[in-house]
Amino acid sequence: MNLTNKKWSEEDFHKVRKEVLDQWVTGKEVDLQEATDYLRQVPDHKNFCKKLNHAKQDGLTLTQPRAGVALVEKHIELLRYLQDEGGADLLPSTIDSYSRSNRYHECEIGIKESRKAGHSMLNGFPAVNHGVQNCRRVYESLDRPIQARHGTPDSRLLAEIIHASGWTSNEGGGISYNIPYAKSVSLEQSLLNWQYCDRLVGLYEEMGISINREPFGPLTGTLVPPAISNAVGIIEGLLAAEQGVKNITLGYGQSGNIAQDVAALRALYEQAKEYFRTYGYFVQLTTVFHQWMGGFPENESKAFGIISWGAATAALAGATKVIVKTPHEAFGIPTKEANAQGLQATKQTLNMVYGQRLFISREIDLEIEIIKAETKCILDKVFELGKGDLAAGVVRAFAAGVLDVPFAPSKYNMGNVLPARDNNGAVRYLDYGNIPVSRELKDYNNKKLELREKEENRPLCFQMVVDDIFAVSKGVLVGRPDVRQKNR
Amino acid sequence: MNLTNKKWSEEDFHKVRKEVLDQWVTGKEVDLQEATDYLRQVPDHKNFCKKLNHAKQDGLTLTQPRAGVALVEKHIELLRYLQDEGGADLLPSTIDSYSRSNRYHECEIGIKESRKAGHSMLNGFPAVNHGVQNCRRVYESLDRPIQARHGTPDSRLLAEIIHASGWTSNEGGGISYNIPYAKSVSLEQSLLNWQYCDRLVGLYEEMGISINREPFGPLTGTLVPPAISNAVGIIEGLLAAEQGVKNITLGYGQSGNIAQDVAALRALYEQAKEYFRTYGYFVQLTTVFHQWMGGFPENESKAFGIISWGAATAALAGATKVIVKTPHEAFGIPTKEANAQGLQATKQTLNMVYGQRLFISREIDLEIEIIKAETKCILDKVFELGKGDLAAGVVRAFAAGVLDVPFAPSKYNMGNVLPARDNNGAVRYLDYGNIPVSRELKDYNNKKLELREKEENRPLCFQMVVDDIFAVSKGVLVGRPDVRQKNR
Amino acid sequence: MKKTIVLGVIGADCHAVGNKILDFSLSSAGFEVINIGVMNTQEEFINAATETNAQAIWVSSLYGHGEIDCRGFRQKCEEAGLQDMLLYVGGNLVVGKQEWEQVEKRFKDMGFNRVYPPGTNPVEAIKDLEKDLQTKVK
Amino acid sequence: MKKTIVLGVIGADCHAVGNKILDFSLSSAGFEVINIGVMNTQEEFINAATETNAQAIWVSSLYGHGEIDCRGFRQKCEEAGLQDMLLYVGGNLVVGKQEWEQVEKRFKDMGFNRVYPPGTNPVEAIKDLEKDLQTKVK
Ligand code: B12
Ligand code: B12
Repeated sequence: MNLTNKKWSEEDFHKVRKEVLDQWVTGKEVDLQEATDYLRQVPDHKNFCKKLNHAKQDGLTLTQPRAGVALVEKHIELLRYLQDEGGADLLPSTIDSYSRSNRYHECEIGIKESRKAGHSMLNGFPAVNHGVQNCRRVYESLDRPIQARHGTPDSRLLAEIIHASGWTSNEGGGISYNIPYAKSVSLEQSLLNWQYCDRLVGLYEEMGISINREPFGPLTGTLVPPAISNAVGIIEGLLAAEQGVKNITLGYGQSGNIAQDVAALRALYEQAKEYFRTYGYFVQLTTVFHQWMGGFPENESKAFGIISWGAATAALAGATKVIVKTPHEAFGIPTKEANAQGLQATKQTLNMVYGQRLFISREIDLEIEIIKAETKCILDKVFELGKGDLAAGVVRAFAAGVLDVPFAPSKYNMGNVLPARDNNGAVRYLDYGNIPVSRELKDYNNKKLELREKEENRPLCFQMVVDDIFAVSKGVLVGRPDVRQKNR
Repeated sequence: MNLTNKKWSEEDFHKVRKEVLDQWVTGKEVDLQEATDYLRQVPDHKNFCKKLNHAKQDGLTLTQPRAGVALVEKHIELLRYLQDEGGADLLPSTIDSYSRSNRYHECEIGIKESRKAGHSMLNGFPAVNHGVQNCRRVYESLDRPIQARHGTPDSRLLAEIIHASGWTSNEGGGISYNIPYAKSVSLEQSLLNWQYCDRLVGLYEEMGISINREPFGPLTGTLVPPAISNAVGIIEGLLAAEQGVKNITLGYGQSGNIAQDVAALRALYEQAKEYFRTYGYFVQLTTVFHQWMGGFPENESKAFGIISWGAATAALAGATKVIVKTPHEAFGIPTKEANAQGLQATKQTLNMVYGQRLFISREIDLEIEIIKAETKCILDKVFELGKGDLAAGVVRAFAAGVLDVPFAPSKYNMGNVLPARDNNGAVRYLDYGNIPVSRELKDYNNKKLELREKEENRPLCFQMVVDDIFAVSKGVLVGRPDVRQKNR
Repeated sequence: MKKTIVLGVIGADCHAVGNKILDFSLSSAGFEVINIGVMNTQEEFINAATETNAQAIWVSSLYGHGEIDCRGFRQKCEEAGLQDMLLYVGGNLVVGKQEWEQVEKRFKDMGFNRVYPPGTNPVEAIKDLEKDLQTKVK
Repeated sequence: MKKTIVLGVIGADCHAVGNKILDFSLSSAGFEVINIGVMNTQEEFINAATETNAQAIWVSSLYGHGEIDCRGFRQKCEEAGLQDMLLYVGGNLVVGKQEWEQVEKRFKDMGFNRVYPPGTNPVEAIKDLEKDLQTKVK
């Protein structure tokens, strides 16, 4: 099949579908008509779209953890704990890494070894291996909407299985679940795969079933300048909408500078709305804010500080939901208790900040403007490269470094962009690579970085980037060379 | 002696001093000349004033815990832990409650019982009983400035002992360490006692020794409207300055509404500066922000949420220091580990927010204006009642309810003010009692409260106050009657 | 007839907020509350109870010295002729976060009928009180 | 002559940031770094080491499947004729927060010469490497 940004015909879809359902034995369990009937019975409070839209209306920020273990019973126990003790508003099922690479045989090994070891040997829940009946048990055992969260370039079978099981949201996208998560999967392939996932959701929508889709906002989670992730989010939103998706949540990962974070989330929402309008899509749009996605400190109290600062920022920015980290982040997959602790600290903070907004100030207005302008520069070029076709444009844009994600492992990513924090901790560009922003925007950026150069009395250099990568885990936001910070 | 706001003559001071040093046997250890020599050797990094002024210049917010146990060795161990593991920038010595009521005999029992029990039976460090030599051991064993924190209407002997021991700051004031802490000590008496403490600091200043004084900002810590605590802070600052105090830290306890909190701290600083200027005092002024002083939830993760939100607010408001709570707050005096945890979460948050300010917005400007206007109404009336004498004015103002602290135990406090949160969580007046603010200010206040009435669909009532008192410990900021919040 | 309860905070303890809440809760539940406020000696509680013919005494201690302050309270009551007085105590009774079972036991051993941990909902304690008063009448 | 180190992330693991940092640190310390990036099989590590005549292999595993992915690595090296190859492994090696001593032991039993916990400062590991390489020469 050829990659263009055009809604797939039902015929094309069903042709591909045959292959997809044959990828693993559990594919046989999926029957679209039966699944539609099953989904029709999902009550509102267990439907992702409904719950998000209510929250948006009420100005609430909902909480959602990450969680998944190898075995079904243990997974249900875990999610129930997060629901009851953690008070999670929305539930995830984080999928393990073998599934993400479609290595279902290795998942089988992981499942067996987990039974033997008495603890999970997989870093997530292998939903494909467990199949529809088991995923429905998960859905039925809980009282909140469930979403699959993963990082899978080819999640077509996964999407079939989870939606048929009453899970009303799927995270990911052809860019955001490839570039940060894979090494050698081509963008053509992952974009096609995700068109399939989106088309599946579109088909459900045509049958009156609301299913939410969420591009993965933070990308590599490490010093990604907002315009880059916003551009990717808007692109994935447009691609999904074309396939008939009606309910989209766009995301952003915390930078730590509150003005930039609030501005980025607002810019994302407003600009995405505009693009949907311009291209004639009707989409119910909500937002998700990810608590700090980079490296964490090992000290759990310090982790709580980061978690709560993220929660406060999410609430002040008016995000519809927040993805919650845990005090175990630096070590490994959290215990259910640690996971609940992250949720509790988050909820306390959200509830205290509820109803308060970070009042628009000149600084935030300016940041919004900058982010939107940068994003537009990138998107204009992507459309240009695709000669009007967004999907084709994306492939060429990555090849040309017009889209370029810092620190991404994919060989389809140019990797020329180097980010660094400015003197207030906002993420800027040390090197734009080929990101096509205007002279004016570059001047603004460079002026901001000069202030840091002066403050630190050292020239801009790669060591600064290294220092910034370690900064948060060492207890500060900006990676300064000076002693003062070490004393603190 | 007669209470007027006039600098005590040295003669008067020394007359009273004889009695003071006789209050307990350890008074004999104090020799002003010898103490001055001792204090002259305090290095800059262990001097409260110097450390605060540096932080102010650098835009840093310093951390300070509360901590104190019955026995000297254990107290040193505790503070050393908070210095080394907790990374506290400034150290306290929280004084026990018997000392606060000058019941030194009961302290002796507490000290003995603590030796027997193997853990502290006192809720603080009985500095007077331990005397100068022991307090110097505390000072010499540590590498940070030390301050006495207590709640003592008559802390004259305590002040003599701690300053002679190298402790370069004393918290308290004639109002703030009486009205919230005592039941039947007259204001005349506590104001005179604190003039003594201030005069002592003034004498040291005359001899070239810098000692910091800090009125206790949060008062009862429970829904105190900012103008009330700011008025008290400014008054105590002026009274201290008259006795020759040169280095003053004014404080404010977090309300939880960020616009109000940032505004209150800024209003306090700016307005105090103005009053000092008007009355001709030269004072080095710094500020302290107290993390939430009301009831805490028992869940420690939730406590971390509150602690971090307080830290973030302190940094955004630009406070010179922040007083840190702990995850054990709801239960009892924290272990040293829990105390260090509070410090670590706080420092991580401060460091991440460092350099960021909550950019002035219209809303914050308006709050600053409101708080200053209310404070001025109160202060004008206090001066008027005192016929120009501030000290006399204070006594009459409390008798008239012009100064009135919510929930205070003192019988010299009228207790007619009833605070309640507005719809965004800012603390307003459900009942002004006799607080003399203008019609306009009341209208503004009432409009804010009406929004809450409407939202909650219930009339303003005492139950609202009760709900607000419990709100934070139940996980929210505003005490709503509705179910929605319970579900969260 | 309304039952009378003496309410107050013991020792050098100035925590006044809980006291005001308990007063409000007990009054709303129909009790006659004699609130002696903060910073009271055992004698002040006992005098108030004697003078008002109270059915129960509610002692609060928040600040950590509860253990020292409350010793001998039961004996003092008996010496004052207040046999079988219902004695409740609550708050942050000891210094620090200690095992609740042990704390409860220590105060029960001192002769308190009921002992309440931090975060007690007044409504629950009032239910207990109503039950205990009924049993007492029988 | 520069010593050659093969560097990479094993299994289906995509964590690329630490890998880039280690590359930078090793290169700055004067090593020749053969960085095979993320998502490598044991064979890919071994091939790279054989081709470049490397003195050591640095394996990263962050995502939790390290235990499964690393089994048999030492044997595969020996089968490929890489006797006495220095094998280091580091990262978030197992699923969840587990006792470090036990984790270290499990990986040492698998034949890794050195095992590093999360948060390892590359500089420390490079010191170890220099020491181990010297011993090897002798
Ligand atoms: C950023 C990040 C991501 C990014 C990665 C982007 C990218 N492509 O690089 C994204 C968001 C994509 C991501 C995805 C996932 N992640 Co991730 N991620 C992180 C995070 C927050 C930081 C990692 C990082 O960059 N650190 C900074 C670098 C500089 O440090 P480092 O990687 O630790 O490496 C240093 C040291 O460890 C050491 N070191 C490393 N290897 C070696 C080897 C030797 C020989 C030596 C001497 C030293 C050494 O030196 C390095 C440089 O200083 C960590 C948690 C944390 N550390 O705070 C989780 C974490 C590693 N991720 C985790 C998981 C589970 C995942 C996912 C499976 C699922 C998920 N939860 O979303 C997927 C993985 C998918 C896959 N196929 O691999 C877990 C692993 C759990 C475990 N081991 O039990 C962690 C620990 C989070 C957690 N607590 O759950 N992640
Ligand atoms: C506000 C507060 C203050 C204010 C009090 C203002 C005032 N005059 O009222 C100020 C700042 C002045 C203050 C001072 C001190 N405080 Co204080 N304070 C608090 C705090 C934060 C909240 C208390 C409160 O108002 N809660 C809200 C009310 C509604 O709840 P409550 O008081 O717990 O009462 C309820 C229940 O406990 C129960 N209850 C109480 N008594 C009884 C009795 C019966 C029979 C029953 C059935 C139920 C019951 O019902 C009440 C109503 O719901 C608590 C910690 C916390 N709880 O989060 C610390 C706390 C009580 N304070 C403490 C201490 C140590 C002090 C000080 C000694 C020193 C200091 N650290 O600064 C001084 C005390 C000086 C003195 N002489 O007493 C400690 C006590 C430690 C311990 N027991 O180990 C606490 C627990 C904080 C801590 N973890 O260190 N404090």
